Amino acid sequence: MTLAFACEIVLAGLLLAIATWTIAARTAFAAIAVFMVYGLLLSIVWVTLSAVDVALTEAAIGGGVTSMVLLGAASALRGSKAAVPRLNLPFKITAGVLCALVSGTLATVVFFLPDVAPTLAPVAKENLAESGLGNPVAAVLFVFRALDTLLEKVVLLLALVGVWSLSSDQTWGGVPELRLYKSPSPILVFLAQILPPIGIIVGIYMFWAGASQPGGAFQGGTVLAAMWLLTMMARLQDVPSTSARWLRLLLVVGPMAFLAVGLAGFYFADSFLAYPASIAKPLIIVVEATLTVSIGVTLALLVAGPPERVPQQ
Amino acid sequence: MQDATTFIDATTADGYLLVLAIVLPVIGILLSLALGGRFIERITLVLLLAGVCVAIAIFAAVLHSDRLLVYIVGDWQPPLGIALRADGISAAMVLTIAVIIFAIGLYARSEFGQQNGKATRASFAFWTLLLGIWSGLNAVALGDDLFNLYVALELLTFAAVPLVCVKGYEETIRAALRYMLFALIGSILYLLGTALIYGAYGTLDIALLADRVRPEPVAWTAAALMTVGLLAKTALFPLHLWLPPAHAGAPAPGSAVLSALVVKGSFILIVRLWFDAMPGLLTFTAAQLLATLGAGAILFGSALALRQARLKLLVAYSTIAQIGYLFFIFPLAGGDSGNELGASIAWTGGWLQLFSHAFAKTAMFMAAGLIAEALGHDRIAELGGIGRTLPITVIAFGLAGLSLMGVPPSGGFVAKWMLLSATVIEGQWWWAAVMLIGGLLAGGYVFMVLGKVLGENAALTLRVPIARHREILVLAVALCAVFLGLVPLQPSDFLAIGRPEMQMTAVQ
Amino acid sequence: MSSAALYGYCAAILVGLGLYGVVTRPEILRKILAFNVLGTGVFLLFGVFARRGADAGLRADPVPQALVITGIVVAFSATALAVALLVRLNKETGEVAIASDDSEEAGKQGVRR
Amino acid sequence: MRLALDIITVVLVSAGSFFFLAGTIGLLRFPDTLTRLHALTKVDNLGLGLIVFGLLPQVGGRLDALKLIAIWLLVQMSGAIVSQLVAQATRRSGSQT
Amino acid sequence: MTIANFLLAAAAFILLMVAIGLARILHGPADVDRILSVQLLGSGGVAVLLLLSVAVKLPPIMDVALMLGLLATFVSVAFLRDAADSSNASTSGTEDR
Repeated sequence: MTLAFACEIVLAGLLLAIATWTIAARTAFAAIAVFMVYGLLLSIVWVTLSAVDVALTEAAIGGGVTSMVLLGAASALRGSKAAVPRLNLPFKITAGVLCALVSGTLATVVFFLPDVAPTLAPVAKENLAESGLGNPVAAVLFVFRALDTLLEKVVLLLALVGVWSLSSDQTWGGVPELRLYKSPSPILVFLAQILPPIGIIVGIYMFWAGASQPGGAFQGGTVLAAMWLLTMMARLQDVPSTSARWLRLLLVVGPMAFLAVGLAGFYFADSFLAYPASIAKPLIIVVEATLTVSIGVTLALLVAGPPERVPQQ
Repeated sequence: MQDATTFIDATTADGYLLVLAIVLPVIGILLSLALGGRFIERITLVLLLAGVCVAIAIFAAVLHSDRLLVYIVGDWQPPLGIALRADGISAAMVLTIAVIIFAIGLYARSEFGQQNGKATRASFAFWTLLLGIWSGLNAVALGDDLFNLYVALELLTFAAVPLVCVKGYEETIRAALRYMLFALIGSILYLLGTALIYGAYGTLDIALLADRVRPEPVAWTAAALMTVGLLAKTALFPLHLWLPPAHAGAPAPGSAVLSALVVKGSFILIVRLWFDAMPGLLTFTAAQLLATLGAGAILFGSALALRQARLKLLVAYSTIAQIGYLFFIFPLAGGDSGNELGASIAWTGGWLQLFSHAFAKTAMFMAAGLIAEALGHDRIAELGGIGRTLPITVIAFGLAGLSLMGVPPSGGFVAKWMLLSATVIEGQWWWAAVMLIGGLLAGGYVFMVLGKVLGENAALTLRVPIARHREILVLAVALCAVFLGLVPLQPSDFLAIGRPEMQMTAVQ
Repeated sequence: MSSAALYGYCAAILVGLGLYGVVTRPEILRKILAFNVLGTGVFLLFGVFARRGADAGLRADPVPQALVITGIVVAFSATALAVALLVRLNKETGEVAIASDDSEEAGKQGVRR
Repeated sequence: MRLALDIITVVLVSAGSFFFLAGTIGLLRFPDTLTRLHALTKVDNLGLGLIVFGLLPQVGGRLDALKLIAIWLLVQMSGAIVSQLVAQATRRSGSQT
Repeated sequence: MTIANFLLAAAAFILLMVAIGLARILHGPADVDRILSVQLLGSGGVAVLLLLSVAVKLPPIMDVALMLGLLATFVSVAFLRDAADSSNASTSGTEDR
């Protein structure tokens, strides 16, 4: 027990040091490199908090695709020499004091938390069998609080609509300008050939295993997105045109299946987003499978950015 | 509270309507992406028509049953599951949202219309984002779970921000980015408060929280963090910096929906938080503090509106001021005032202010949009003669202005009159002074515009003619703001439905 | 001190750190980065509550875990949208930070056609 | 039997940990990117390999053992390839210290 | 000392080594150097997670290790794209402390 705690102390100290570094680093690239480490480190933290589902998500999204989005921005901004306004010291000190106050208050609140923590774990456990799933976190995401998950899918799609709306009128419906390797070396091409099959297996495994143990559509979808981006960066595959019909269908197939199953619940299970008990698990698996694909495509396109090249006719 | 607990447990007869209100726009968003934006204008308008019907049905159901409409999603009871609930306020809000967005949809046809369903960048983005805003607002109005409301709030934000820069001008992108940064901080602070509440009380369901939250440090911290976050999204002074460039820079229909509805989404959440989730926490000091910021917004926003040289900026600053009035609901309807009559009048007055401002501000931005379209600019000093060429538009602008000033018989008048009465009844006269000054300043900026508009200018030429039906649409919306003042007694009862402690003392 | 408390303090510091970065770093990209640090602090707090809520044979309360997963996805969408806006602004104007006050100009262009 | 397996685990994991120590010392002592790269990849992957083999006697199912080896192979391979890429990038951006 | 405790101790030790290594690498000077930190966490983090997984008898933690290895490779490749392909990569790196 004390050994585990020793691990956690090292982790917590490292985490704080890295976070400080992310904020304080001088150049954007340095900060992002540190942030990548931060994201990966956090996934270990989540493991020590016994939240393996979150650890998977954090490694995939927090450490993976978020870093990639930030990297794209950093390289796009690299050339600009625009003046950056300097903040005066009194402002920084005031801000520092205020932020320390927020931290202090939160820490105090944490310190005085009651010994017996309120929890929904027993209720979730009790209803787990009825949900048809074995993984309690997946049950919360896709059964108990399915409305959150459905709306969140819409949030993802709206973010994509927002990103696409930032293209110019001429390049609308064109190809996103994802930064690629100018001349991928053979070794990179080899990596981009060998890693995606592994990644696809891992992605499918994630969502498949997600029903009964940690994993699920988010984690699986993110791995798929990462693998797709990798093959695109290595120029093994073209960046698709945003007006391609197959692409748009893949984007919406998951949310549509989710919504359709949800609406069908009105008639077959007496409630929106309820699943008939006998086929709950297969239904959820179908929804998760389509969601995995949709999430993967949406995340990859969010990373790729707004269309900036006119599609070749 | 005994009554309320019986409502919590079960889906009510017409509860499915609440799901429809949220899901209809989502269907539109998915179709829009699937079709690449083709025919999205028509799809949106059809869905909006259906949405207005659903909203009327919800309104009628609440009115008829005289109690909450509840839907337990997936039949999983809170605290494990999520409930949707509609009281009188939510029902009125959903109806207002549907009507205003429908009007904005009709108005936007000339600017973002599609010929033969052909999608362009702007039309795809505008209609899809409008659907997103509609869905987000409905989810905010009907949600009853703090985390579900967080997702709804993000839905609203992610649709509202790109709408600001849908035309793609450089200045509007800067405005959108600034809006985005404010909104991001706002939502993460809200989420932080949500975390604390879950950690302390083990539920996020507002109805359940009402019984569990005690006045203690953790609740205080959570409430403070969530309120600050939501204030940033509501653009209450002094967190208003992002609003004028964003609301003035967006295309007219976008400005209308942002100013009339989107900022109200986060405001509703603040009210839900203090009145519904943590009723014991709203002390005199907290309520006075919120209202002080509101008073600052009224004075500051009105004064700056007077100094604007451009019509859309003037209207945007007036939004900052009018939002300020809403915050008088906290000291007058809540807190330790101890006066139930005053509280109930202030409650109704506050909500009436929200609804009438929504209609008035929609009409104003639409009118400003028509004027700018006709002239190619919106410099107030050069608006002379437009009163002759676009009389209906100018009348609509004037009617909406009356509501902002609080001149009878507008909705704004009744709202402000009720708030004023409450200050007198409760002896909080200092807010009355602010309201009177605010009314005078509003009069100042409205008449500043009307004075110019009604002036002579023989040389005035319109760049483009404005279709008569668009002018009439704007007038119709402005008339809605006025009519709200003519049916004050009906809403006063209606707005107390589902609120047991209010029903007793509702004004007759 | 329990490990939940340890991470609780850690989360409190991360929130303050992120907030400080968002407020004081003038470059927008760094603000977005700091926002992500702030977000992880909030998520970590949820994680602490999940851990404290371990019960009924579950090693952690699944509800906050699910909320965090949703939160991470939303935070990613926010980052992507903010970054897209920033890159577009930079392309138009070369700016990497927002000047203190430009409300006057923005309204001006709102009606340009 | 159990004891023998445990002893194998202790020996192999200890050896693996030692390689991580060596890798870190290398990182601290070596002067430039390329040599640090060398220290890191060779030593750490060896360390990871020893730990994986040390853990094999402890895992329950055959599937888990297979997964353990698969993870090691994946990290080994991608680590080797990425360090190649790093070396190329370092050469391209001029030799820096 | 049980075998589980031994594995935890090894995990703590490797974590400490990784921490020290990270401190060195993140110091720079070039951006390319920093990508080594991701590599270090790739191998070290995977080792820590595998040790934890066996020590607390939770096989799903292995999946996190797998994910960590996969994504560490992915972000390294993404980072090197920007560090290597840009002609002024070196200048942006050397400005750093």
